[in-house]
Amino acid sequence: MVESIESWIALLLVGVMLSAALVALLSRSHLVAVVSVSVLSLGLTLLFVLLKAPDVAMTEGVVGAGLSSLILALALSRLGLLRSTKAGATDE
Amino acid sequence: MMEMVLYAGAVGLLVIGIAGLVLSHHLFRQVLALVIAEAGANLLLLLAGYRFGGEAPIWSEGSFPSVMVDPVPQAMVLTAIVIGVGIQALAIALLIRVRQQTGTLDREQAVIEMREALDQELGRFSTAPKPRSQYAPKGERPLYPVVEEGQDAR
Amino acid sequence: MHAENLALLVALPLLTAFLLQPLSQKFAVGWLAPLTVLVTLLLTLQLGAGVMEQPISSVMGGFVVPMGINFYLDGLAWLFLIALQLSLLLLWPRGEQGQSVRVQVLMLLLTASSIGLLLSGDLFNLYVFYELLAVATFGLVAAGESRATAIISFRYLLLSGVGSVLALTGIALLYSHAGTLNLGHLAELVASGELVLPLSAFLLMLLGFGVKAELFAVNGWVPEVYATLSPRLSALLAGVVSKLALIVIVRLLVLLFPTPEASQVLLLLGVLGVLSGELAAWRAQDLRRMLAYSSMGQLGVIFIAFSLSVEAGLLVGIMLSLHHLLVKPGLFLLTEQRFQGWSMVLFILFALSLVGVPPLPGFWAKFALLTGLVSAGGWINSTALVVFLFATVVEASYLFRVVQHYHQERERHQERGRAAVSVVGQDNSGVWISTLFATGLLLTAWQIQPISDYLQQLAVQAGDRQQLSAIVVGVTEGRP
Amino acid sequence: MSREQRSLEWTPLLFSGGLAFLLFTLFIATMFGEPPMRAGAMIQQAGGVELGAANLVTAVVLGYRGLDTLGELAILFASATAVGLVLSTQNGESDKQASVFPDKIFLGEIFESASRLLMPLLLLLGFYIIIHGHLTPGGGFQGGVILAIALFLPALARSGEIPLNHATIRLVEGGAGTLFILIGLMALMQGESFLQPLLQPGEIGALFSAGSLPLLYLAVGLKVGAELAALLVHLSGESA
Repeated sequence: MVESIESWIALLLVGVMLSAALVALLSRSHLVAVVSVSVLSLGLTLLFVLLKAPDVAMTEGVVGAGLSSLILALALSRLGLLRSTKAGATDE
Repeated sequence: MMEMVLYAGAVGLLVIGIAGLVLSHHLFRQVLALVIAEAGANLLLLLAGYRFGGEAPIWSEGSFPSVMVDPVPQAMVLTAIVIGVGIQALAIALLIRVRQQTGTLDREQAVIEMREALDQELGRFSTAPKPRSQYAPKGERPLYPVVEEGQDAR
Repeated sequence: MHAENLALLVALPLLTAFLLQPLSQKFAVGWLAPLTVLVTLLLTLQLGAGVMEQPISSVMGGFVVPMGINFYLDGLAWLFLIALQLSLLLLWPRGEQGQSVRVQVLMLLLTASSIGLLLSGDLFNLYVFYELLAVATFGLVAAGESRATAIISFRYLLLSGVGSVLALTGIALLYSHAGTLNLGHLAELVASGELVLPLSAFLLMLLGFGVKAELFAVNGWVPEVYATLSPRLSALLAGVVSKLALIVIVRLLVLLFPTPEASQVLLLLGVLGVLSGELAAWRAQDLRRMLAYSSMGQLGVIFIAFSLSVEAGLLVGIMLSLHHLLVKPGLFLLTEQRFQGWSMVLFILFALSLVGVPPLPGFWAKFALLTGLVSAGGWINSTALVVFLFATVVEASYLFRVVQHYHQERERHQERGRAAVSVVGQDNSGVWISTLFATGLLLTAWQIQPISDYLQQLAVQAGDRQQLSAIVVGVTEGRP
Repeated sequence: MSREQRSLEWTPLLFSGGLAFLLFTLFIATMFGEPPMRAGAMIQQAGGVELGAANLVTAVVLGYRGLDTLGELAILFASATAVGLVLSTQNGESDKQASVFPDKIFLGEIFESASRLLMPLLLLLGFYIIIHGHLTPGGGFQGGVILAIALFLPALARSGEIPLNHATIRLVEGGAGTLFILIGLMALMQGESFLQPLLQPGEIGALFSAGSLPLLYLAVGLKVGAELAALLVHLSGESA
């Protein structure tokens, strides 16, 4: 039965990750996009734990959800994308 | 069922990432797409070493577990994740510079700027008929618009 | 010489790279980086003494092979190591760019990764070195003088990023079939029929590693990047670095995927590369982009050559690669300044060899490909043959259009009673280095027979899978 | 120019659908859950004894595949160098931009004092993770990232000085990388091979075990921390 519980958790995580990926690419706000990439990283972290890879999970958690999000947030501020939406980015 | 779900997730991330990279019109979204594709590839690599009923390859309570997952892909994914973040940071830095140089983060716009700059800098030799590129601007406009810093943020 | 010293070839440039920035705050260290390359060159010469008879393998950390990563030096790797390091020394950035410590650091990392690509015998390790090479190149592109450097470097990064994702996927697929990534070990398993690798893994890795080898479909970066890099760096990338990725692909093909299907894929992509590259070069508006496009075409020809059978293909491919390695840097260096007198002579010489006019080496390489394709037969090879001949005609047409153009320009200047073009204090070092490449070309033409014998030996060795697995894995018994 | 007018591009979408299907079937055909593990099984048998590392992933990362790790450090280094090159060419420009910018992340005083409290804790945590890398999950990379974030936090909060100046970062960057290579070269000098583990494996599970692996991980951690701190500083546009 453990097997199937794991499968269900995996299914849930995969669903969250795929939708986060879609949101990251389709949403109009850049901020939402960055947040969804972080959510994706978190999902991946949990999945790595499920797959018995604690080292990788830790790295993904620290690097993917932490550092990478920090870099992207800095990018948002440096690129002036916090306010403008995707559509309005180049309308001057 | 588990492998179906996992492979669907990994391949899904990979393909969403690559498709997003091709389809995005915004350079920042392209970076995000690359990050997503990398996540998918990392997951695929990790799945290559998973064993049913395996434990993490770590010494616990005086011995290694009798069935362990393969440590090699884990080490490789570790490496790949860190490589990925390095490349991501470089991509962001380049984007900051792109915005300084061309004043835009729109993909097509940036390509137009690039071609203009190149044509202007390299125009040394022109015997062949000049083709009109599909990206060529229509009508009169200055060759290289001077963009003030922070213009598009206002 | 101690085989374990192979590791030094990668470790020393890395060490210098790490030390360069802290040191540069105290001393002027402009000479340190080229010196390191000189040292590794000498080391290579020493290590390669007996390599034609017996290739050497050294495992990092002293582990047994499928567990650890090994370096493998055979004749092919040795020859390209020498070519790489000589070119690096000749083409090391000077002037304003060379002053920057960061550029020096990136060049050292480029050196280390290129050497690693030639030596490494482990797939994932190859991937790591390939990424290092890519990142160093992005930095060097971004350091260029053009106003468009950032966007060009960014686009290159994205394309290369897709490539590396695909390569990683290929590696994952391969690992889940094989459970090992050591090339020698894999070659042994494949040769004994114990393991059949899916062709798609080859395709994925081909597209991944093909980015740097200017393979068709992933070569969109070529014209932009070579147009913005300084002529020296364009010469380096087009001449040598593209060949390193090519050698990785060839090793994959020969060792892991010795199937006709894999060769046909390579042939197809090669043909498409030739067509698209040469036609784009014909339409190009400026010399640098023309050379870049034509480089894509010539790499396509080399891919066609490697797609022939292992025995014939390796030799022809190596010949064509070496020829391109001499000619393309020479041509790119000439774009540093306007053509006049001597540089015109050099350009014509390179162009003649590129087109394949008899006494020059280009002719022999192309002739070998021609006979190879004819004897291979079949409609696919015949198509490739037609494309190849057509490409040669196109090549000749655009190269001599350049000559004609500059000749006319010169006459126009002379009619107006001016000296052709003479900028005072112009840096002529590019022409001198180009002259060196031309000398190499002429020497090759002169000694064509011994050189092709040597290459023949080299190709046989590089195609010998049994020897490789015997040396790398250390298992010889039980196999004929 | 409005983006809405761009129609959906069907060809790439169809192509990606095909690619997804292809890759999915390819991977489904592999032996999921029962991998061949040709190299992995050998490492599982030998790893503990040969290297004395309780965490086999660490044994692979620093021992069997140590060269990959060195390459990875070099990539981070290359990336940091390239970022420096890209963003420093126009120093004046970027400074002006930073001040003009309306969107600068602004975090209040609470965050500032919190970061002051958090920093030493994070530093401690980072080093703890690094030196236990051969025993428990975690190690140089994870610890190094935490170090970088710890060092960067005050900068983020105060939008100002960073406890380490650029010269120090560079020194650590260079020094840690050099340490890694020198440890590798020491074995070579003794007539063994590059990156061969030194010292005795010791008793599995003890803090002082696994020979030179903890030292290597320390080098990795410092290097990763320094590179990432440099990256973050450059990206945030602070002229440190």
